Amino acid sequence: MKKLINDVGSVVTDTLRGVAAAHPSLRVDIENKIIFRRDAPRPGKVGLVSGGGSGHEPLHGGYVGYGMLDAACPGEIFTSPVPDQIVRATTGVNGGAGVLHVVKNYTGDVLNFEMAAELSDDEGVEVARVLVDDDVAVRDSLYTAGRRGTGAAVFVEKIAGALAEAGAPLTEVVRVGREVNDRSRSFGVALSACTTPAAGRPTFELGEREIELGIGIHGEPGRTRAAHREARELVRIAMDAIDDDLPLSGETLVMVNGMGGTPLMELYIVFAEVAAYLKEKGATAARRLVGNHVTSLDMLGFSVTTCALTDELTRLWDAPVETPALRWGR
Amino acid sequence: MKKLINDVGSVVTDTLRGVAAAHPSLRVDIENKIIFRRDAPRPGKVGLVSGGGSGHEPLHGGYVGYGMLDAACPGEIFTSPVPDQIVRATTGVNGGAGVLHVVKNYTGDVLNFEMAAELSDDEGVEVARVLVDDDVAVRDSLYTAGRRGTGAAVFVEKIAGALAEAGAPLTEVVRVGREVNDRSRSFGVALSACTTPAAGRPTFELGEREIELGIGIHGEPGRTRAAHREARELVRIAMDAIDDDLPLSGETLVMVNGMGGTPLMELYIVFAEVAAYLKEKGATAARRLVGNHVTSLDMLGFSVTTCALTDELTRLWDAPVETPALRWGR
Amino acid sequence: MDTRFFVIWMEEITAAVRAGRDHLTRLDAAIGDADHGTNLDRGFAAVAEALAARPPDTPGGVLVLAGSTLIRKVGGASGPLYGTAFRDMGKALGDAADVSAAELASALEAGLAGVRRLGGAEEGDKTMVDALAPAARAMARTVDAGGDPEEAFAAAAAAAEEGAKATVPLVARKGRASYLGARSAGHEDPGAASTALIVGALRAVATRRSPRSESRP
Amino acid sequence: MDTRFFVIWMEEITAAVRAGRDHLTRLDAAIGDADHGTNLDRGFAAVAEALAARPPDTPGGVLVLAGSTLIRKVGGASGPLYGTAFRDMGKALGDAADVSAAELASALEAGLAGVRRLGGAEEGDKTMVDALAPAARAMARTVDAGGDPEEAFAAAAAAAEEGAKATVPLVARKGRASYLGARSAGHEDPGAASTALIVGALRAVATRRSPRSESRP
Ligand SMILES: Nc1ncnc2c1ncn2[C@@H]1O[C@H](COP(=O)(O)OP(=O)(O)O)[C@@H](O)[C@H]1O
Ligand SMILES: Nc1ncnc2c1ncn2[C@@H]1O[C@H](COP(=O)(O)OP(=O)(O)O)[C@@H](O)[C@H]1O
Ligand SMILES: [Mg+2]
Ligand SMILES: [Mg+2]
Ligand SMILES: [Mg+2]
Ligand SMILES: [Mg+2]
Repeated sequence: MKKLINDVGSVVTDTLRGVAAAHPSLRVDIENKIIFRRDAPRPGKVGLVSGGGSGHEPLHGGYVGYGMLDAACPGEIFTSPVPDQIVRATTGVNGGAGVLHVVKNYTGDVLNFEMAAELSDDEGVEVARVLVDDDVAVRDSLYTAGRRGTGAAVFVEKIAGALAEAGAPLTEVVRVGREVNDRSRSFGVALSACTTPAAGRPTFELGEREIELGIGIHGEPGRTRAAHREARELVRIAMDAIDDDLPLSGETLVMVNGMGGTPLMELYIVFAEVAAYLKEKGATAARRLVGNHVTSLDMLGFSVTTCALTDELTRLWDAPVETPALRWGR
Repeated sequence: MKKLINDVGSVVTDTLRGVAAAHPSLRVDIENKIIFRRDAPRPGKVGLVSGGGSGHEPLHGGYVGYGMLDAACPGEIFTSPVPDQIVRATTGVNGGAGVLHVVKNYTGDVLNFEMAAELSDDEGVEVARVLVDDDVAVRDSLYTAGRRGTGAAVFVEKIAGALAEAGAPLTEVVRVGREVNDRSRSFGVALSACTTPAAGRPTFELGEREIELGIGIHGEPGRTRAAHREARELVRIAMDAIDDDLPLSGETLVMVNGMGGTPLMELYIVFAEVAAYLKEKGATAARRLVGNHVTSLDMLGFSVTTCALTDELTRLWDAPVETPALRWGR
Repeated sequence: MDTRFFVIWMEEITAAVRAGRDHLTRLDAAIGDADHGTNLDRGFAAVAEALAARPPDTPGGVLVLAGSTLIRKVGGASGPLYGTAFRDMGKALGDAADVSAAELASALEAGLAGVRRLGGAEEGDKTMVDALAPAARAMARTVDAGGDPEEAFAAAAAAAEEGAKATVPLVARKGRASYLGARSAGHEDPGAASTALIVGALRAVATRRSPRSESRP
Repeated sequence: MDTRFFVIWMEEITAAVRAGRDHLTRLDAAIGDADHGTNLDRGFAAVAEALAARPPDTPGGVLVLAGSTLIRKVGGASGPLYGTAFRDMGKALGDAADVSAAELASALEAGLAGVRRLGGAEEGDKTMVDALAPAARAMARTVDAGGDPEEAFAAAAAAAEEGAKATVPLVARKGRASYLGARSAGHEDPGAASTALIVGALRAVATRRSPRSESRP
């Protein structure tokens, strides 16, 4: 394992030191591991807090700023943040209008955010939650942990963040966040596993021509192992899975996301095929993101996330945003 | 070799199809491999053209847009563009005020841009050139090809682009471009080689604990092979090399750049050390970029580029820019 | 069992988790996200620190402090789950200064109930419940049958180990491993394995009897 | 040598470059950027196409078209350099319909001069010049000594090969390999190696005499 780190034990803290040094628009509480908007809390504005394991950068810290999150709580690598941390972030961004937790659907994230919500409530902060569960590779069922939350987190944070920035009340922010999640689907493909600093070796081994289909964002293997093939066919597999679950049509917000180790060139090649697929289905890639947004450390691969737009969602997507990883209109 | 491509022969074209589909603000001439600003040529504005081998994405196509380049010419992977292509880009962005070629100092780039400049001149377009040669790992001498151009290309394109956008004449745009280059220095470190699609295997082999110091951006090995060590020490090696060549002081524009396969988390860890090093020297990271900007396909590693700012350069850096890879103020 | 016994139990767990860390992480790499060993190692190191800094004076106090510390330090799924388990066990013991095997057995059941309430897992879902439930049953059964604490702990430890091993063929229905569907079969559940370590540590304390904490680094 | 001879030379080069492509790319991987083989392969494939599409009617025309095509299609350092070499050779031959060995020898010198003017490399800088210069000298010497074309081409080819091999110990002072400093020693220069293929193809055409183009795919 060769990584640009100082020490396996200080990876998250050292990352936060870098984030603090790189982005004066953020206030980073390194000790408690919270990335705040510098101007938080904003009186009267609904606060948005998200968080999850580290190793998915720029998620979530890269989405803290004007028009998106008010704070992010990074846990250890692939480990949900702890309740204290979430409570501190929640009270720290509470401007009196309540706080929205954007939570990706993993047992750990759900339990820790739940505990934090109860504790925040004890401190008099109204907390609501949007649970993100967009990954169609996981069959949902009453008897399982349900679908994973992946790329749609970016969409929910951007769109709910825009509505909060516009001064909407918590109930409205929750409503739009859930709507985004309901209209979003994702599917991921890995060409390699990732290596956590603590484990020091890949979480699984793939042969020279093997890939994993339907992976999550924590280095867990996918639903099936398959033979590597050309980008066009990989995209077809991913898009068919999405389209089977929620037929693609109309104006679509599309993200082609790199898993951390994939060069941008390859993501553009994937995007070309995604756009062609949408066209075939009579849908259009009306809004687009291509790049590393929800990563898995150094994993090679990509995911596609789609969201069926409405006029309201498009308007909120287009609203100004100013964060380390998304920036437009300001 | 596992890559997200359709065919080794169509990598550049497929990438351009993706760029075209992803960025309606660009006009992509796929057949001739040119990425234009949609509104080019702008009458009375100095045109900026850059180019070089593909495999460095987002360089250069990702920097085409308001306040930066008017066109980019991607060659084959790691291969300079050809004169015809450059001529077509040059005449295509000529608004009557002349065209600046931003050329990284490689024999191939220099020769092809030189030929293109002569041919453009034949067609009545005034062409000037800024040669970027910021890499301190290469000892400059009358008898060699001189220093390589790497990260400073982004600085030159941004700052000269801002001045051109403001309506300055070609001589001024050239002057500021050269000034940026003169004040910029880079040093790169690789933890792995990259794999070109055509070669299908890494350009060099590194042991489990070996790294290359002083690498360029084409998968060429560096000046020396060394033992891997912690980020803090790697940064010290890179920064010492820069500081030896041009002592660091005052307000500094700093880029910590990923080589393509490096996760953002690690780049932040590197940035934390770079900022600490600058502080030690009494300099400040007054403006900052952290991310994949000038890559080498899937290479693991980083480079640092510094530029000693002046008030003028800071003002031009801060000026609005709207391109796929850099965006602020608009 | 007095307060000291419970402190030593925690120390024993801390040592066992430290020794088993990489093994647990490897189990988690196969069907999860390769952090279970580091998660628990971080958590129990913090428990040891907390106990040293603020030594509780009842068995229940030890367990509640351990549980709260796990919740505050571990994160992930196992943090709230184990944290709740220890807290609920501690709460079940109340203020008692000395605890009988029967009391400990019903505390263990309270801990199990907490895990089930929070995580919603049934036995057979391939989680820590698959080790904790048989351990609680075995302990209660042995105590009911008049066994001494040492026998009760040995039975519980054996049942936890067996329960953990029995997760191998199961298809996971809770936690990350459930994303793998049928591919989760063939691997031991990391949380069940760590439960076996935790219950095994109870047996170790009782068997050794002689407190070994002073000589541990 | 007539127009046909030069067309066959180009075909011979195209085939040699195709066969040697991966070898050239490997040489370039060691001290450059791993594209020399694909660059020339792309270039000479385009030359073959251009010659088929617009067959020139003089030897000079063949070489000028080859050179311009290389400039248009190759990119990199070798595109302009080889392109200029062939163009300058072609221009030196003027409109002649038939070319003597002596005329070809001085055309080769003109090509060399073009490369040196454009790239500024001296012999010993570890570039294509280290193969092209001795080849041009050997051809001129053999012709001056009254050798027939076959002997002259054989001498040139041998000199180019020797020159290419002789680049192995050199430290590069031009092109990408110069970035490696002392580490460039111990590897053959890819451009010198491709020059040996190009000059070797001249010998092959002359030796075989029988045109083989028809039977080539
Ligand atoms: N709903 C649940 N109920 C009980 N135990 C669970 C549940 N979900 C996960 N677990 C346990 O947690 C273990 C994983 O813990 P850990 O790796 O530390 O957390 P994470 O899965 O968040 O990375 C699993 O092996 C399983 O035993
Ligand atoms: N200045 C120069 N003069 C002569 N030949 C050169 C010069 N620079 C490079 N070369 C030749 O070009 C070859 C490399 O060509 P190629 O790999 O196609 O281009 P690039 O270096 O741009 O990738 C080198 O091996 C060398 O022989
Ligand atoms: Mg985890
Ligand atoms: Mg090249
Ligand atoms: Mg885990
Ligand atoms: Mg090359």
